Amino acid sequence: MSEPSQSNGQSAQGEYREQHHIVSPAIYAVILFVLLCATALTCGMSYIDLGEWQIAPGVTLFWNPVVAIAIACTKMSLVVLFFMHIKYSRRLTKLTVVSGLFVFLTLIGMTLTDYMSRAWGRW
Amino acid sequence: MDHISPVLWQFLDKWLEHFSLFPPEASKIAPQMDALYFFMVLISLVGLTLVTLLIVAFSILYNKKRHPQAVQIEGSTLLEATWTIIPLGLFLVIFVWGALLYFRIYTPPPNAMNIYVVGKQWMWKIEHPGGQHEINMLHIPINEPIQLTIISQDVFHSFSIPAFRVKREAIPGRYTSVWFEATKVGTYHLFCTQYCGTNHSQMIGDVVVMSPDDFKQWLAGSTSGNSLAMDGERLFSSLSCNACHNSQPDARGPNLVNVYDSKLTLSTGQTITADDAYLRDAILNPSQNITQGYSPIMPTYQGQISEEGVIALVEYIKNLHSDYRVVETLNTTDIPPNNEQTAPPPGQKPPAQKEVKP
Amino acid sequence: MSAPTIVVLPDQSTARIPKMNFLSKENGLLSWLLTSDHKRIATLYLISITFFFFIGGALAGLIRLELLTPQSDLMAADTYNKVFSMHGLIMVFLFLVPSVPATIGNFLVPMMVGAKDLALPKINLLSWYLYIAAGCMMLYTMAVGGVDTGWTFTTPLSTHYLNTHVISAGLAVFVAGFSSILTGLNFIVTIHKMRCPGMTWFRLPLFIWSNYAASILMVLGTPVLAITLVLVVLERTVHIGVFDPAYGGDPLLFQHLFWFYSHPAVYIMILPGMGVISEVVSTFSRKRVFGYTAVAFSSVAIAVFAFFVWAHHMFIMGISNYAALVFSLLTMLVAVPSAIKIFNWSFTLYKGSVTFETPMLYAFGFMGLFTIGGMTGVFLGSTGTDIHLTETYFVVAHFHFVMVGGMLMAFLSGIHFWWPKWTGRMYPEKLSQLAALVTFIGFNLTFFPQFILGTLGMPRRYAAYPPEFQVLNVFSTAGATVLGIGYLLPVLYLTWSLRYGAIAGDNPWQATGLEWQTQSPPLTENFPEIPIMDHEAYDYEWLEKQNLARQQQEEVV
Amino acid sequence: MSDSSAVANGAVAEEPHDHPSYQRHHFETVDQQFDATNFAMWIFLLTEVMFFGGLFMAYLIMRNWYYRAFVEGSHQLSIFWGTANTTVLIISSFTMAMAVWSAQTRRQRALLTFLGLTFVLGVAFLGIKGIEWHEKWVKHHVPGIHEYSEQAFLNPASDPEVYKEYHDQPLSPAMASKTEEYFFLYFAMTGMHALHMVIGIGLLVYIFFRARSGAYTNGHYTYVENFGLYWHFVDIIWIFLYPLLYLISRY
Repeated sequence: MSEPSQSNGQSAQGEYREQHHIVSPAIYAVILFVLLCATALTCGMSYIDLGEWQIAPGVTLFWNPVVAIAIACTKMSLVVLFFMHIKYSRRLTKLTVVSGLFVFLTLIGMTLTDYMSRAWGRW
Repeated sequence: MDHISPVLWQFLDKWLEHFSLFPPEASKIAPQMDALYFFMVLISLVGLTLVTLLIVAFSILYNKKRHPQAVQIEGSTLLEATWTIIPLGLFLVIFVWGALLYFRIYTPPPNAMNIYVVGKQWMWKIEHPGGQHEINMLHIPINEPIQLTIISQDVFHSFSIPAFRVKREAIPGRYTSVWFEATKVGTYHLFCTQYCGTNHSQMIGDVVVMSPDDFKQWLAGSTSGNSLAMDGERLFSSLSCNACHNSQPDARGPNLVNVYDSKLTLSTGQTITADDAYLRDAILNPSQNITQGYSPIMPTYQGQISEEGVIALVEYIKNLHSDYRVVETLNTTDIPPNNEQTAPPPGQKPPAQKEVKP
Repeated sequence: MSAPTIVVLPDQSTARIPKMNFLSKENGLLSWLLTSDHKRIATLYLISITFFFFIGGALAGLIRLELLTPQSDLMAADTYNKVFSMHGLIMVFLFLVPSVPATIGNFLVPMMVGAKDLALPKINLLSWYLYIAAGCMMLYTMAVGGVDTGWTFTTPLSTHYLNTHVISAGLAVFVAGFSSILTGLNFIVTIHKMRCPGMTWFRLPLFIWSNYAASILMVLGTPVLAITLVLVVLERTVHIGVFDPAYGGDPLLFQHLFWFYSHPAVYIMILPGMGVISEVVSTFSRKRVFGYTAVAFSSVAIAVFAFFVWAHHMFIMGISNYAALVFSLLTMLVAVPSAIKIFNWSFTLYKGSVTFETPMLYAFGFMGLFTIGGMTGVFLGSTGTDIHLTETYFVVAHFHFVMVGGMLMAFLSGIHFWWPKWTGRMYPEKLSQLAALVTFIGFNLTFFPQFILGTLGMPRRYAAYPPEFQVLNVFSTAGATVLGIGYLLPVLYLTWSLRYGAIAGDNPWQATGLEWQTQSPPLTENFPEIPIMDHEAYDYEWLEKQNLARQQQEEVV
Repeated sequence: MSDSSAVANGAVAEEPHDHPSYQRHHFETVDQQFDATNFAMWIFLLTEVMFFGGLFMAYLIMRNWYYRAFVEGSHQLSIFWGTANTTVLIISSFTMAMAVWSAQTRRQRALLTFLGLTFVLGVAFLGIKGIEWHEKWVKHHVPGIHEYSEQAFLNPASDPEVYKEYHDQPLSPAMASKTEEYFFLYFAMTGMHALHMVIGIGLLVYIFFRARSGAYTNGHYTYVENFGLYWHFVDIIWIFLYPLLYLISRY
């Protein structure tokens, strides 16, 4: 998480400039439009049965939730990148966001190692 | 000795009487466990002496009087590498060794004799297959692998026999199992080690290891007349399970003969081995465990059967090797099936196909 | 001035505490309660955590007294349960977690990075008020009858089977959690954004590195505990939830979520202590810490690995054996950085010029006890032996070696080390050395027998136990009394020194940290003007040049 | 995090000349102040992510165990109101972004308008949530506090307007009782989200009045920017809650 290159908090004034990057309302409007479309899309998708995929006996993957989550993630990244100016902000801030997601996935993933392998040897 | 204060004397007396530094090794696994234990003790001692030596030696050699001017040293990659890699290596050895032990303790051998343990606040209830019930006591024969199938009916408990070096959590709503093979006749402590409420420290008992003959005698002496399976059979008919599970070709429920340890295909397409855990689950939450080809009409028995009851049923189903018993039960019972729950919804003709392959 | 004895106190006849300092700036209770000065907030924290430490300590005393005899005769079983639960809750959430970061860390982080204050001073004050609120709720819980869940809130016991005050205790921990989140947040921001010119990451003192690592854990781990406790409280109030199997929940889910915080919490408690040890060992061997980068990165490594090992608290709890393998392996990995640190500290003495002031003695104590604590951790991290040792007194002994033997030793070491900076006065050296010795002896006498007890299989949290365990328990209790004296002494003589202690001067230890280059007690804005870091950390040659320069000036004058 | 950048405090008196009124005394430059507080906000959002993380974890496990219950439970939610709410919140996110933009470009009227719009949309969101919750209350689908009814799941036909849409099979009693788990999580998650909305709206009002006095159009828009981050984060949480709670197999 620590970035030696970011090292000197105060002396490197130059680094702050891009912080003040101003995103034009046009971009905001476009993003808004895309987000609304995505909402409509994900809502519509849920009415269609996208079927499932038998990975292994007993382990099936349903496509609907996958698609729904995928769309949600896209929307999230749009909001984060543009509304929250991550696209224009410093590497440290980007890193912060990434590390947050990483730990979140750790929580989910490592817990699932238990839940998913509990039934092993039982089928 | 009268000039020693009686209190001190009592204390010394206690000291001499029961003062032990290490628990008895009374099971097959115990020596293996202790081997690893002492290996780690050794490593710790080496590590500790090393650190102490370094500190003491350096403090003597380089204290201010001897060595007034410090020499600035950046560090040494070589040394860093040494004390990164050597501990890592040792820890990995410990990891592998421990893992082997772990799997040995938690995978019971197929020929093990199964005893059920139910933990409740604040007692252990032991159910022998022969129908012997014990509380806070566990009688077992020597030199025979014993598997404990453990469950709790309220909170977390933990079934611990230090002399055997085994311990397993009793989880509410799930079977866990552990096994051991006693090697020394005697009486050993049985503890609940997971904090479970007010009388946690009263939830202790004895494990009595007996020679095979004594054990036979004990079994004969303390049997309640009918075996666990027979209790199960009684329950089976009184709950009129046999109204559907009657192994008739047009039965509404799957045939239970030889169902134990067989591979079942569930309506979800998942195949699963019908072990104790599955059977218990199928009785308490039928809707999640529907055998393929049957409709979800079985009512839940959650809260209607005690854990002991479920154990008896499971034991009954386990020992169900021919239709004979079921048919018998069918004839002996005169309780009508409570149809408003078990009757299939109109328009659904349950297929008669059987899922069980022995 | 080459190689003086380290403690160079100014001529006591002329020396004065500087008129203008953060203590004397303003007076009156309000000026303290509304302060945004990190040093004053640190002082507030110091007072409050000491208060809670002695409450927790008193409870510990009761526990040891009860265990003097096999029967539960001093108090009834449920009283005993409440006592050890409150002891755990208070010590963990109201003492250990805020101990070094919120007091010493709060006092030092801005000075060490060369800033006037933490990045968010008001948030810092808020975190203290949250802590006090949590403390009051905890005291309330205790007053109205206590809670007997143990500090682990195990479900379904806590949600369904107990009728004690689980809710207020849970909320207290919730609030305390947020206070530590805010502290951690403040540190991270300060360390990233408030460093003075020239203070690059690799010029930071190791105390900063370890507090940074701990802060990461606080910020990312604590919220999970918070939401878990919210779910517990909900489940307890509305009688439906995700943890109680009776409702179709999964008690292991609670274990996962709880330990996802509570294992990293162990590192939250120990990492800042390690930072203190790095500073102390370096100072009193007049030598740069051996392998600076290794120590720095080992802190970060611990912080990162800490998130991957929590399920080693659940090996026998019926998690999947395969998951147990994964977590056990990662546990072995997280043990390595601690080993690295220990060896680096011992080698810092090599070719140093070592003196044995009180902080150094505590540091030695830390190194020895933490080695034992760490190694016994490996006993419990290895799946096989964990089966036999977990949930027994072995665990109790293990984490007391890490927490009390490690963290508390480090805390006392740090308090003594920075006391002159904090108050401008010295503590009585001989007495404090005695105290350090008493603490060390008392500690070992108290907790070492518990390793044997655990191996014998004596379960933890037992109000009554089989008689053959008595002898060792008597030893343990005897040790506890000694330990108690060892902790009482510092409070007495430190308070005494506030008034009668010798004037310390700016830099009695001849240490190199930025905090020692300003007056003591420091100004409210720490430095007359923002310093410029033109040398590496622990650069004793630089310090001697400084001293020479100052001497020449004085000669000129 | 926000207040640190809020009001100027007395300490500026040290050197009044080269320091703008809103710079806190312990910062060297305004840029540093902006950067620090902005970074602090991000760290805070990190903790928020983990805070909701626990809930998502619980949701994941329960949904996998009791899939049918979750399906039929979600059929009880009104897809119309759900989608409406998503739209409302996304638009409010847009207006918030515009508010930040107007603060950056020192347009006070625009700033006030957009803050006002955001406020209205936020309140609208809570209003709609209220409607939905009330509906659950009437149907006795609030677990725990208001005696819970499994009727709609044991016998879906008893709930015609949902039934004619989805023709749900009746759940077995065992599974029907698990719908309570679904609604527990539904209320826990939406409740926690709504709580964040309420806090957000509170701050919004504060900002609005400070903005009226021109506090954010003098080049110092940090507070608005940081509040924006918070608002967008709340929006993102909802972006995930929507598919997870409402859109479980509508077909």
